[in-house]
Amino acid sequence: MTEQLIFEYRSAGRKGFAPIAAGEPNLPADFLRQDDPLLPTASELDVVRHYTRLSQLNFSIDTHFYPLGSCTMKYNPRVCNRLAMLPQFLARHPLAAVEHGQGFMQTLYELQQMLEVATGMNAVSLTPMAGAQGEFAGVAMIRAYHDARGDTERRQIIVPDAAHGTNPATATMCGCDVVEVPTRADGDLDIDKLRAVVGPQTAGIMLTNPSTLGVFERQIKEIATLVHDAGGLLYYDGANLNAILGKTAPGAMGFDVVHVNLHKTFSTPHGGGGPGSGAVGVGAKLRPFLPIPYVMHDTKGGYYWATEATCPQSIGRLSAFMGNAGVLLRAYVYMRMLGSKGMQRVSDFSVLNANYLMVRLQEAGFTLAYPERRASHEFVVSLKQITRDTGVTAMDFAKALLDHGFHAPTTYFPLLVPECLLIEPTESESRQTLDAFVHAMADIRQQAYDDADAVKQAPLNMPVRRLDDVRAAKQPDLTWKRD
Amino acid sequence: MTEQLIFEYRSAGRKGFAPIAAGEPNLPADFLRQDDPLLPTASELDVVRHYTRLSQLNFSIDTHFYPLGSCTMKYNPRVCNRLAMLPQFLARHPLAAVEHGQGFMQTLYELQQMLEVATGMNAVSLTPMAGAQGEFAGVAMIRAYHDARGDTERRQIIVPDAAHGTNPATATMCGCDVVEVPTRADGDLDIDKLRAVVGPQTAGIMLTNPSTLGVFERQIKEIATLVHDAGGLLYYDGANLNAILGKTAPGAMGFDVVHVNLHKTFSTPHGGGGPGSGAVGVGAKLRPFLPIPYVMHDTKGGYYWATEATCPQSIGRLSAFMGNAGVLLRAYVYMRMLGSKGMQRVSDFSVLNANYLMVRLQEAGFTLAYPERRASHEFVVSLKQITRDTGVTAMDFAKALLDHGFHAPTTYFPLLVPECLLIEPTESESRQTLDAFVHAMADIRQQAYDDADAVKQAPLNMPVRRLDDVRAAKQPDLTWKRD
Amino acid sequence: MPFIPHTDDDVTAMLAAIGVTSLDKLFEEIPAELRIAGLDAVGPALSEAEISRLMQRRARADGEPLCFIGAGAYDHYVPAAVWDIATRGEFYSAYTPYQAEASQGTLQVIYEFQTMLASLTGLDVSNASLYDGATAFAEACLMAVRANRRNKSRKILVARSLSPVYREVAAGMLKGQGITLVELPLQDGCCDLAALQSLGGDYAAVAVQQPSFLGTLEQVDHITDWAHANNALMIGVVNPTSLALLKPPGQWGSNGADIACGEGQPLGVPLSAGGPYIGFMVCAAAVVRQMPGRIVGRTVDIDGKPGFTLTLQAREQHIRRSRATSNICTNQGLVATAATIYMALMGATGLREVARSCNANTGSLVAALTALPGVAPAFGQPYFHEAALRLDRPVGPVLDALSKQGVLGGFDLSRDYPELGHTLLVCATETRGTEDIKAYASVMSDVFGVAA
Amino acid sequence: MPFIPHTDDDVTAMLAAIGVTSLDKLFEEIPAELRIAGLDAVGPALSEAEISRLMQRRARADGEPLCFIGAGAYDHYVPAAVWDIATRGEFYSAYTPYQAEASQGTLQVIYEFQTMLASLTGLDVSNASLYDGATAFAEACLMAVRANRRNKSRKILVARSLSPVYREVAAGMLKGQGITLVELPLQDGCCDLAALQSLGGDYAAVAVQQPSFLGTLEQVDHITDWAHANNALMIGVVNPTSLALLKPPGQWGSNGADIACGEGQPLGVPLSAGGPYIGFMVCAAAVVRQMPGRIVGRTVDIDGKPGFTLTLQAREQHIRRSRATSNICTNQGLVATAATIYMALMGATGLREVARSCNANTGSLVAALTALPGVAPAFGQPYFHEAALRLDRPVGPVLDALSKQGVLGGFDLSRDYPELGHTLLVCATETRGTEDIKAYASVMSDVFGVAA
Ligand SMILES: Cc1ncc(COP(=O)(O)O)c(C=O)c1O
Ligand SMILES: Cc1ncc(COP(=O)(O)O)c(C=O)c1O
Repeated sequence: MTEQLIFEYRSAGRKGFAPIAAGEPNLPADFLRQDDPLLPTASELDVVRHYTRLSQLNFSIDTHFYPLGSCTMKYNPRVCNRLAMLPQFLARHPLAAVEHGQGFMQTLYELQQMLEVATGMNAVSLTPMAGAQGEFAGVAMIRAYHDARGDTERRQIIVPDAAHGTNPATATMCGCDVVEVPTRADGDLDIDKLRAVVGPQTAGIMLTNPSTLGVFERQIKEIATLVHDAGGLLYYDGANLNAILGKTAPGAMGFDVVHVNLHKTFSTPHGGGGPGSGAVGVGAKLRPFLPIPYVMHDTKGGYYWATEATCPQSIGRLSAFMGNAGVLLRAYVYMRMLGSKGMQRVSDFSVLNANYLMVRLQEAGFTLAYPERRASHEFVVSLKQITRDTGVTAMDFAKALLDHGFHAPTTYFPLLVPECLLIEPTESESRQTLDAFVHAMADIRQQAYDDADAVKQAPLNMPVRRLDDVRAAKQPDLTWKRD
Repeated sequence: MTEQLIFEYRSAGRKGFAPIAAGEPNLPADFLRQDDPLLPTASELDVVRHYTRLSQLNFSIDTHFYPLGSCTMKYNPRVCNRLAMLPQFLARHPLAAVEHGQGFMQTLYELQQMLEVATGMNAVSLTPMAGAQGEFAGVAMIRAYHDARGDTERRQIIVPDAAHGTNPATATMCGCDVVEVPTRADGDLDIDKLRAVVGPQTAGIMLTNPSTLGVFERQIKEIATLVHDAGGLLYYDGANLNAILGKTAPGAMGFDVVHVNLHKTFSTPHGGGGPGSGAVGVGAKLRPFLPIPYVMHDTKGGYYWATEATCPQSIGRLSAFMGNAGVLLRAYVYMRMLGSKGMQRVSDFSVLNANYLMVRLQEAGFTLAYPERRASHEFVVSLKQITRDTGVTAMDFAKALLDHGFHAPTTYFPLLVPECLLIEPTESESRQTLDAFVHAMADIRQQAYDDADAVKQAPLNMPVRRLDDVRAAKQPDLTWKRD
Repeated sequence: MPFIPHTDDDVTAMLAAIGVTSLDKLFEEIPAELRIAGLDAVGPALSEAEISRLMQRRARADGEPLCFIGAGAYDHYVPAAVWDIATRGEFYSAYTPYQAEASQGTLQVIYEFQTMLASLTGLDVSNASLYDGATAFAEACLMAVRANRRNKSRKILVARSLSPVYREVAAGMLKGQGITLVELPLQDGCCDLAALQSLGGDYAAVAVQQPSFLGTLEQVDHITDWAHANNALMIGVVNPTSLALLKPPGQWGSNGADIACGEGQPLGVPLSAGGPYIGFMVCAAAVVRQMPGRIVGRTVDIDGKPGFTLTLQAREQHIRRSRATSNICTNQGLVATAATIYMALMGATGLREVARSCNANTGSLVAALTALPGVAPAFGQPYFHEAALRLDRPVGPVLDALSKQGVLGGFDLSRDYPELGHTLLVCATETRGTEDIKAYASVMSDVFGVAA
Repeated sequence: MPFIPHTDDDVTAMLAAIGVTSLDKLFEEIPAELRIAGLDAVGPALSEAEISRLMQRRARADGEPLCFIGAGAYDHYVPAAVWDIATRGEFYSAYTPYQAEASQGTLQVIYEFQTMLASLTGLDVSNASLYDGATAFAEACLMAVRANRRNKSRKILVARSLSPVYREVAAGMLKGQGITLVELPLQDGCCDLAALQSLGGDYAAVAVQQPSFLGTLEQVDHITDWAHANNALMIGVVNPTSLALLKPPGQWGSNGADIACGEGQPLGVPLSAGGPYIGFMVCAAAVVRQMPGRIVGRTVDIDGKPGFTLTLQAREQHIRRSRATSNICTNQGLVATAATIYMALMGATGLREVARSCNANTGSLVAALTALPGVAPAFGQPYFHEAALRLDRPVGPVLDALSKQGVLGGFDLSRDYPELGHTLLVCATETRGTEDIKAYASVMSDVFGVAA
């Protein structure tokens, strides 16, 4: 099953849609375009059919178990979409007068408050449009804090070797240098190595806890003291918040700033790559630097925007308007439906599912990267031994899982575990689904030992088989051209 | 690709949805149920995933060309659904005060008017919930008309042998006897045979024009005169209105009553079997008998319902409320978007597509049932010769087409053409799609002659292969049982 | 050209292939005297943006009053997932599943629907849907007459507490075939059992609604046993939500009802001004060959793999024509899909919670309204989620006054049941909680001119 | 338990399999002193019905005023098909297409998106999206500094007529890396070409917005040639709707701009209070290795069948980490899907019609408003679909008064461009026709205290 390109439905002059009849424009000729852009010439039916068919070529949460580690692929409730798309919300211009937006702004205000509670922080700004932009905001605030105190030489950001790529990339974007610290064999940070690199040049450290290795960093208090004593600040990458909601909080662990991936923990959809939201929360120290706009409230004036005028030390704006407002509405609906108890159950059951799946896979003969540790909401399996025995790699497992009707876990991340799978089931999957997944993994493992070549042939049942990535990069074909 | 039953996602006590917290009921114990009904115990994610997957097992207009004759499978514009599902329309109670429904009722009123224009009738009632119920209303009105004139012995309804099954079935439901009249080799009615059966016992005749054979009944004026002269009335089955919109109209042809399948001509969705709408229109004679409720209007009172009080001779109500209101809204939106010109284009292009496809298939070696005739919006191909030569039947062709990515045309209807396919492309399909269909048909034909057995194996690429219908009827398995 | 993809080049090429010179030539078989001048009265086309604006304006103009009307249509909460999935193109734009291999999605949904309905009603076989509750009742009467082998009567005994409009629709649909409805009278809002005892056995079937149109609970065990003792089939008209709590028709009396039918709207279908709703019908295995409508069965394919297909089609019009069990063809398929998804989400537990809330809220509503002087319960009977109240003044003007204040106060029973006097039927589903009930009571006390 | 399927039996069995006695035991590695008491401040859970009611109430409270604000977000009509399809579960709930074989739908959509954007802008390579127009502009500046091999300057020359908020966002994002924006001044609402002539060549890039933030059309050919003559790259910030009519960046000057970027919101994305929108970036082939964000390429599978995959990933953070071209990871994928469907529906013809209507309506709006005494065009320049008007009084109070009457009258330029005096930026898209423009003019004349 594949589908031709929309450009191939071509028939000169056909169009899919009749806009409101055009008036006569008034534009000087020398500004005008001479050629026609290469847009499709397809009917509305063609377009609907084409994109409906294309959609069917995807795996998604709504069709498949999707245990992609670090991505928290939980169920995205349909009602969140429904309510975020209420016509009045969709019709609201971002620069509309605040008296025409009190309902919308109250919602954002309450979302800020709920996130303050969940992270243990003092104040929240919802404006970052994804985790990476939240990180940018965080590190920019850290820099602004040091600069505001005249402490202008702090340019180093420390990250563990297990860190997500956005952490070091963010540090660079903020003009900082990255210092990597290794992880110990037990999955915790090598604190001696950390001690060695912390100093007056330290702007801060970026951590996620539980880490990307699926374990809780037990020395976090010590790390916090170490970094704080050296004058640095602690940044919390909130991608893994699902594991600790209501159990502990970045604030309790000593972090100064945190971003939350609403598109992970708070169930806004991934949309095949976004949009997300990377709301940032800060402790008292960083509060003046919070990015604008965010929502303030007073009993007289109602809800209004924090701006350059009200927040002169702010790091400023991160987007033209208010970030991914529609994503925020979805997260709000989800959080209100959970309530305080439901939020705690998220961590209870995501961790239950991860530990159950980990134990079952171990029973099925898989090697855990950190067998002595509890899983957080995710865990790492290493296939090194299987690869050594059979040649079947983590990539081969991933492809074979597709044929079994499961999306693959995250592969080859974190970088420090060879042939690894980072597996995150999330709380919204049932035991039955987890059992079926174990079954599939065990089958593939068996097949690897029985007939490794067969596994390497996978996938066989997908719309395409393995793609030639080298050719894709060497002979880039990035746009379709009229022939 | 198949999917387990929703009951198999079972886990006692699991539920998919948390309703508003229940209050304490107050019901005497002896009215209460003791057992639990066998409803699923699945989570919301399970349910979403299950039915999303099931949906993918279907062919549909939105995914496939669907040239099902007599069914007018044209594109169902998404905007019609969107606007019919505006929250206020959905929230309206059918018995709500009319002052809270003027917008809704104006819409129905205008729809009645547009259908009057399209059918050439005097008055329209939108209340029938499908074509067959429109037929029931029509024949019931014919009976009421004769009865009201004291002409109580007319109990025969004449139908052509090519008629759709609902026509004779309706006559029976109305307590009439069915008299069948044969079709001539040229596709028109055998008018001599008709003459022989018309008489004082004739209540009326049910016709569709163009007929289910895909040709326009040229003697319609003569037939009308014949039946009218005998004191009978003419019923128009509007399933094929797509072919004549704006060219001619039942009113112009002499019909006294007509139903319109809004789910065919006016593009409301079929929904895998309904809901539809079989709005009925009548000429002056039958106007007093029109089923209630329909919408009336006066400048003082606005829009209001016609009821038993305003229409004492009405055949009465056909449903608890106002028929399939939501379907009516969809048809209204569609018709307003077409406008008068667009409606005429519907017949222009549906007939163009049918004639083009007919000619192309003939060129590809297929035998037309009525080669001397123009196609209307559909046409009949007979595979008799191919079946004789190769054993490959119309059923085999149908299944083979599925493997080629096309829904099959209607097979074995009308009953009088052996091994027939009734093919209706509709105006919303492009020439490219028609050409691709011809290509597939030609391929299958070739394969029938080359390797008939291979065709008889089809389908191979569907979720299931040919199903055992005999077993289904002999050992009925109509509900799942807990094992 | 909305929804027509043809370019000028396409038209030229296609006409050439056909061998005609113009589109109009394709209509040459239509005699000239039948041709009409066009459809100018339909008016000009609107763009999608324009029609959207128009419809939004009309919808908004109608407002969203607070509704306490039931009377056959109930305002339950519909989870967002239900119609999001039901309106996926693959369900929405498919035809009746004639090509089973290309319609397994729709077919399996219907099989699941049948299973759920059979289980809810405690009976054996459900069909794939009928138009609505009223026509389902009419079809049940027709079916009973066909199916009753021991009693060739063409009369059906019907409770006066059964929906008046259902009785009206059925009367109209039965009339042509000479079948008549005989009324079983009312006693304190329920069937008069004494009157029943005095009747003879000349009925093809007995039909009772549970809960009744007046909201009351009928003595269905007693009536069912009476029917069977008198060679009549028993037809139960039931509300599916109530079946999560109430004894199902299959368990009525010693042998259960023979046919259950009703309106499926409460199962995830919005009020939507009256439709599309969904009639359902379920029956005992013994009478299935007289069942109208489509039925899906599970079978196997030639490889032995399970699959689904339309079955027992010899009952239907496209096969049996004038001898079919009904003329029904298109039914309410998409609504059945939505109802199936709704029931799957709810499960027995969720549906029971909804039913309990409805009952509790209606209790609170009755308490709040009867606290006003001039409002009293009309009957001394238990009720499910609808109750009749007797007012000290005519109902019509009260409802008008309430409506002006944005409250739809209930259904006026005085036209259909003049013997009950000024009686108002009210309903509070699970979506009408304390806040709404207070609001109603407060507006009502305004209208009655008393302090709340 | 919303969205958690576990029954008590499941929990018991799963804990037993793990070998612990309670859920809490699973958290034993979290040091006790870090444990928090819960999240009580979040409050109790609401059912789906309750949250629906709450959100509907809030949405309704905000009303739907008649909007003539543009200033970076434009109210175009979005065909119903766009989001109906984009929100299908298979698009909506998929992740970034890391497993290409199981993500061909999303990947092909992006490839089509890239093709459409490249063609609209007249450039070679588009990425899969950036966050929004403002960050796309910032990334374009960063990219230009990296890509300019002939000029190692860390300054970008930016038109003052380029969106003030884009400049503010970019300044914030460039600051850490020591890159600064230098302002090219304004002359009658456009770039001051005389001032440009007097500048030296010390810029990594020149950035101009077309149409400008003030609605005017810039002399982009001239500026592009100047940039290239001065060893600077040329960045065009463009509105995609306008590109159906206006000369695309790839054709500016003798050699075309090097990078085009902007806000894709006009392509089928509702105003939605500011987001999610979609930043786009397109560049000449020469500089693609410095492009930030994801890129999809077409390749073949091991059977030679064409397919799509993420490519050139060595630019990205998950591979290159601290040396990546950007930190962006999650982008605006679903919005790109919607924009692709929108463009597919519109085609070049449809998009051109939209653009023509916008221009014509804005012309009518300007005519209607400047007919009032005290309102005059601010500049003597051609404009696309936005125009600056000079008022005889402060803009703020005028906008407040209009808003009270349900009209959002435009964007007040006086904060960002104090030198322009009382200047108001107005916009009428294709959705603001004659009727709406009349309504605005009439309310405006009220506010101005003159007869309409
Ligand atoms: C651990 C971690 N940090 C940061 C990010 C970046 O978040 P985003 O993709 O929203 O920019 C991710 C997302 O993949 C992540 O898993
Ligand atoms: C010719 C004809 N008449 C009548 C009908 C019956 O219409 P409905 O299915 O809406 O009851 C059909 C539908 O299949 C038909 O094709």
